[in-house]
Amino acid sequence: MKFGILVQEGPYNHQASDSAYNFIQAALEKGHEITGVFFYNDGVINTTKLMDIPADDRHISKRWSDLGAKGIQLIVCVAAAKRRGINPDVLIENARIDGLGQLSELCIESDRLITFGD
Amino acid sequence: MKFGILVQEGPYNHQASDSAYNFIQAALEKGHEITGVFFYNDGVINTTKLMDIPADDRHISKRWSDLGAKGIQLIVCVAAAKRRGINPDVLIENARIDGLGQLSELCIESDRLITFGD
Amino acid sequence: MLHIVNKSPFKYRNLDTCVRVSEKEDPIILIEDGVYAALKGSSIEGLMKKTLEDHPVFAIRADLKARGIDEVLDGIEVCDYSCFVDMVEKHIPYSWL
Amino acid sequence: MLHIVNKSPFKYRNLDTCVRVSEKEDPIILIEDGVYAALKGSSIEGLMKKTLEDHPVFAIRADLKARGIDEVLDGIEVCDYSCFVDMVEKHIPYSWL
Amino acid sequence: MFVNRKAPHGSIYAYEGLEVILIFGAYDQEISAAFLDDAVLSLKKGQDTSEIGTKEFSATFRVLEAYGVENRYVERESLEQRGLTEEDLVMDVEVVDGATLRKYMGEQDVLLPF
Amino acid sequence: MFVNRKAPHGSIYAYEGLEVILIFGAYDQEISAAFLDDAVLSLKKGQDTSEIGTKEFSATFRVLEAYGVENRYVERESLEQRGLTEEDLVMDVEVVDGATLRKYMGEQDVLLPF
Repeated sequence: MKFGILVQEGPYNHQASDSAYNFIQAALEKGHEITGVFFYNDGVINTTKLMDIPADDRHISKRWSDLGAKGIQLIVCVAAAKRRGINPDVLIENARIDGLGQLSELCIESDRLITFGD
Repeated sequence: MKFGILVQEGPYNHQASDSAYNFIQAALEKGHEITGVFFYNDGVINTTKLMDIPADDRHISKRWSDLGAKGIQLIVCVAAAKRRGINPDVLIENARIDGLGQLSELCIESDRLITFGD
Repeated sequence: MLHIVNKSPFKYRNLDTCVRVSEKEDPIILIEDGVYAALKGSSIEGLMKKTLEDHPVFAIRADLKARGIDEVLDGIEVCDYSCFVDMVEKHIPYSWL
Repeated sequence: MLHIVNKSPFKYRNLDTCVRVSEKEDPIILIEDGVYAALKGSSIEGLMKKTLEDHPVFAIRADLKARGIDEVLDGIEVCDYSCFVDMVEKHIPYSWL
Repeated sequence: MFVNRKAPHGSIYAYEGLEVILIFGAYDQEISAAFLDDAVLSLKKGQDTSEIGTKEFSATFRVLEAYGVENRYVERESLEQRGLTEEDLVMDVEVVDGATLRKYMGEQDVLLPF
Repeated sequence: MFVNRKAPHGSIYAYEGLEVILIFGAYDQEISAAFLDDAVLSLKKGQDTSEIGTKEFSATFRVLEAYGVENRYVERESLEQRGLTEEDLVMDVEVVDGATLRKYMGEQDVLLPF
């Protein structure tokens, strides 16, 4: 089945980002397709490459980028990103900044859209 | 009287940042001293200079920077900043990244410490 | 001690603990979404009336105005940011986040 | 329809509305801080027991473990991420954020 | 369907949620919006954020119909709990009880929470 | 005094709050920490976050005494509401009722919420 994912909260501050990641891993293991991850609200902060994380903790933005490298599209809402200082210069690899229309596309392409937030 | 301010939430996403700013303005108008503003948790995101805000909305990080230019110290917690991709390269003018010990100093120097968060 | 409440009482159970951990006459100030506690005829009116028996309760004018509340529950005092500053000057504040 | 609840019932009034706006037999899955609703002997045990009469209720094992909850309220089914995925496959999900 | 539950101004979800509704409306999909819990407060008449400095957007709800959001529901108990009636709202809505709202939610392919 | 009210893991406040307590302790101030509402859940024994991937930190509370945090209070009703007793907690605390906690809070110069 095709799952689309909406992430509404920033990394570390809320568990939403971790739950979304764990859900995606479990879905992939079961052979499902992830149509894309859309980052909205503070969720856009997941995609900064400037995070500097101690070795004993998970590196959330790197984890997303690795998922993007596997071909899962990572879409960062441009309007939400601008408000929070996320721009192409600080964006992780394998993600793209795009419009809210892409969330609409994601809803259409997916059998299920599941939201992780606060 | 000497007021210290702790901001725990990011800009736009929560009103905390706006309330802190409005409180500071009112305190200054009444002749009080602001010993400093400490940004912790998602509050560190207030201090990115990469925000790109439409002309019809307040520019939150610019507003903080202007307050710093008036001599009010703006302190950004280094540990919290690293988790959220805030570093010296993207930091607004008139703010500094420093350790949590500075929050301890702020508590000692201030007659009142007031927290704005979620 | 000054109790600062910034949460909607319809979504959060904050106010309950605030009232439990407070002394008679401690002032409570409603800010941000906390001012929704000042709505008339709401389901938490009973809790607020009980709170008002023991505590002076204030609500920030700018936050009430932002939320379209022009009539507040009897006994709640409308207060601007300047009076908020005065209250923090008089009392040690605690924010019930 | 699958109801996803990620909030502590001690802090938020979320669960009340979730139960009001749901159909008998709609499954409810507790994730993140939502799993605190599975605590035994808590003040919301009554609400949960009533909920369990009308709904199958699940709680994510990883979230329970993270929070040190090794015994859950009778009737709540412990479920891993794989079963969470299965449930979203079967039902349209709504997150009660 | 957009299922809104959060209050305006204290956090940005209500506002950024409205931005999504408008974009989806522009994309010409058949969409509906439900307001329950604190989201009914977003629809309250007479909001003026000038003194707190945040963006005011309650007036924008009035354009939802023009944007193709034909189904606009408000849950009755959420209104009553806040001491509000239909007359207090900035736009025309259908006031429904929880069971009816659940029925409408059950007819949707996607439920987006804001 | 640190007045903690938030649950661990679902959000970072409990963890980043603990980091502040440890630093303040290192700065050799006389500090105390109170736990009420969902913050009592931070002190619950047996937490293991390995499967959700977030940092586990409940064990760190045990060092608070060594860090000079001599006064550690837990509000009784918060414990009871969650079906917990003192035996369920990872560190020694003084269990107090709301009125007593209020008295202690009233003796402080600074009240930091996490």
